[in-house]
Amino acid sequence: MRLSTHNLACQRGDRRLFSGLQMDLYAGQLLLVQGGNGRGKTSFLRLLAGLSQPEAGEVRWNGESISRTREAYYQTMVYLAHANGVKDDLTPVENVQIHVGLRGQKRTQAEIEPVLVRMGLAACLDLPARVLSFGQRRRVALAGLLVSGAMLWILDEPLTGLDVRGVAEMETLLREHVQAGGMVVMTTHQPLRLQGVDTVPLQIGPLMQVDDLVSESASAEA
Amino acid sequence: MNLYHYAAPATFYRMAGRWIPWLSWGAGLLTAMGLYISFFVAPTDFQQGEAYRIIFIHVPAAWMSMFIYLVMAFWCAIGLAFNTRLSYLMARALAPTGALFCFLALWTGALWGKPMWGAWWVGDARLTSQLILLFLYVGIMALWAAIDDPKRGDRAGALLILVGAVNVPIIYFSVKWWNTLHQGSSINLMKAPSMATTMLVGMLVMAIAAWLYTIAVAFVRVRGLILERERHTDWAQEALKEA
Amino acid sequence: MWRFLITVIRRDLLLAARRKGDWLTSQFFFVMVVSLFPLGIGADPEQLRRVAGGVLWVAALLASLLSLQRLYADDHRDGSLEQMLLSPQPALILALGKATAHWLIFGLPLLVIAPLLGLQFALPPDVIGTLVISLAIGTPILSLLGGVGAALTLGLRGGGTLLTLLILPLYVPALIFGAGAVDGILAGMGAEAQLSLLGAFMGLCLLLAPWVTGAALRVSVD
Amino acid sequence: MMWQSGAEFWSMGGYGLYVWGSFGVTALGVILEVWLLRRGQRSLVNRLQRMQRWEAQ
Repeated sequence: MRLSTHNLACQRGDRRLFSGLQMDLYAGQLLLVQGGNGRGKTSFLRLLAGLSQPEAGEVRWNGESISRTREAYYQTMVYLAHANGVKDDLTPVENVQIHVGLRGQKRTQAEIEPVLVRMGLAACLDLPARVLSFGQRRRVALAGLLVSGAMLWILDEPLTGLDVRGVAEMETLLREHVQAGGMVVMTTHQPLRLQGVDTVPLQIGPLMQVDDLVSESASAEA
Repeated sequence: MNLYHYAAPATFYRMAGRWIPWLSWGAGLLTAMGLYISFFVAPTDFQQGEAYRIIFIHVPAAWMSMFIYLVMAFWCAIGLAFNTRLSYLMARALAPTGALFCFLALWTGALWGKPMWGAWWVGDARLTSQLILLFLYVGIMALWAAIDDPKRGDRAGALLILVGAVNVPIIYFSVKWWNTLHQGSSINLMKAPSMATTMLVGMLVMAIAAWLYTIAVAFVRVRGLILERERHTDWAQEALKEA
Repeated sequence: MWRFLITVIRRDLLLAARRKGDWLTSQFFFVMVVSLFPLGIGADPEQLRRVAGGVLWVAALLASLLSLQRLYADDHRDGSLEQMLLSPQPALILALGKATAHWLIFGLPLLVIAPLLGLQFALPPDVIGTLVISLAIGTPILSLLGGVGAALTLGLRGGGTLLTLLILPLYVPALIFGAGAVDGILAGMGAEAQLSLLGAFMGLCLLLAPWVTGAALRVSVD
Repeated sequence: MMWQSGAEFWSMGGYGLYVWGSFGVTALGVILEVWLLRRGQRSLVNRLQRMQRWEAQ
């Protein structure tokens, strides 16, 4: 299992955010994407998710461009961004059910409820998501991610809206997932305790030159 | 000859710049010739009198409005298929001129209809389709205007143009059908005067003039668009200093 | 693929059931526009009968545009559109599912309302029958072509007005064949020709529109 | 020569309004487009040059 980028370049409007970006990520690793506001972290994650098309270069899954291995890639990947994709009018259970249904999977209520309970949503399983707070909705989205059993998580600022306990739970989730052989690509502005997790940092800056240190450490760990 | 060579924005920018004066002079010359034929060579029509001379604008304008749409559709298909950015710019550069010719075809059609049929507007299939074509042109330009991101604008416009291109023949057919249903006898602008050779020559000359004009104008627009999109490249910076 | 398609349709129907006000608006709009016409042109049954087909069809076009504005807009806003595009299935299946759901919510009720409104226009039973058949064949065209417009204008300023501007000209064949069928039967000429042309146009839309809508959605979220 | 006088030419056998209305508006449309294009092009180049200078600072 390998997620890599080959000479990736990204342009938003007039600005070239980065170019020539090389990156490799293997099973059991977490890629921590760093960089200031407006440097293209979100754009990079959207490229990885295949939501936008790169200006040049390509994203590869197991060595093949994701546009060619679309179906296999999307079966292993989940993407979670600022907008949770949680429908206000549906209950958490229905939301999760639809989320996995769109991935072509079927899960019963009995399979979904324990995960929601684990995410601390036991009290609002049958309430419309409208009454939930932002952080609780984020937990619903995270539950969908867990239920789908995807192997590659692409998370854009997953900690926003979560309280201290939520952050701690998130850290546990990430650790469990990576140590079980999963892959994570994420951005965050908050400090994160990830002891024992094979973390690969990636710096994204304006007119990004490939950060030699990063790619070296990435290949060394590989 | 390398086709990719001409597809490079910098090469095309310079090439278009060299061609524009020639195209403009050609268009002017042919227009003068066409006007001479329309007013001094073509004889008076025994049925329609002098009013038929409108044909020398009306028909080329109608031709152009449809041809330009097809050319735009062609460039958009190329753009979507091969992801060549220059082809989207061609479509963008052609649209306003296409809309202008579409409007002129409608205007002259109305001015011709009044003396011939006694009404400014009859539900003629050709004119009605022309009107809908004008709506399509306006819609496409409105879509471009509403989208700020150039890349999204290019591709969204291309999709709309292609949908329109598939739809235009169906629209024409359906309007014609509707026309025969409601009008009884179909009135046809083109059939009215018997086509004399001089008339055909006049119309052709005017049509070629219109083509040269369209290409010249489109080249000017494409150059502007290229400069705007490529303004961070070295050659564009140089070109801006010269301009 | 089927699970994905059915999930998309069921999801939209569920959302519509939770928010009845949203889609009832366009049905009421349809009823109102049609009912206003006799007030505008007088109660002469002969005259009303002559314009009935055109009036009902134009009202259906306008009502569809009203409901299409939100076809993708809500999902775009809360991020669920991205989630649906990240499914292993191609975007054209998504577009097909959304158009089907839209037709079930918008077009199907129209078929029930139209005969009642036909009575208002003093239409004989056989003409009402043709009207309903023409709407049954024609309203899927509105959902399919309208989806293209909704996808292209996603998230734009003045998207609703723009949608109208883009899509109304493309509706022309549906209007002509649909209203023509009603006129044909009124004039005693039969409606088979118009209905089969309408059906052919519907088939073409079914073939091409989901594909274009899918491409437009990808462009719009890029 | 089929026109006997200038007046006859301008009257176009009674259809002067329609014929000159067509040709006139066409000429107007073309002139307007060219004028708008030239103006637009000039302001575009000016704008880009201003941005170039601003970015060079």
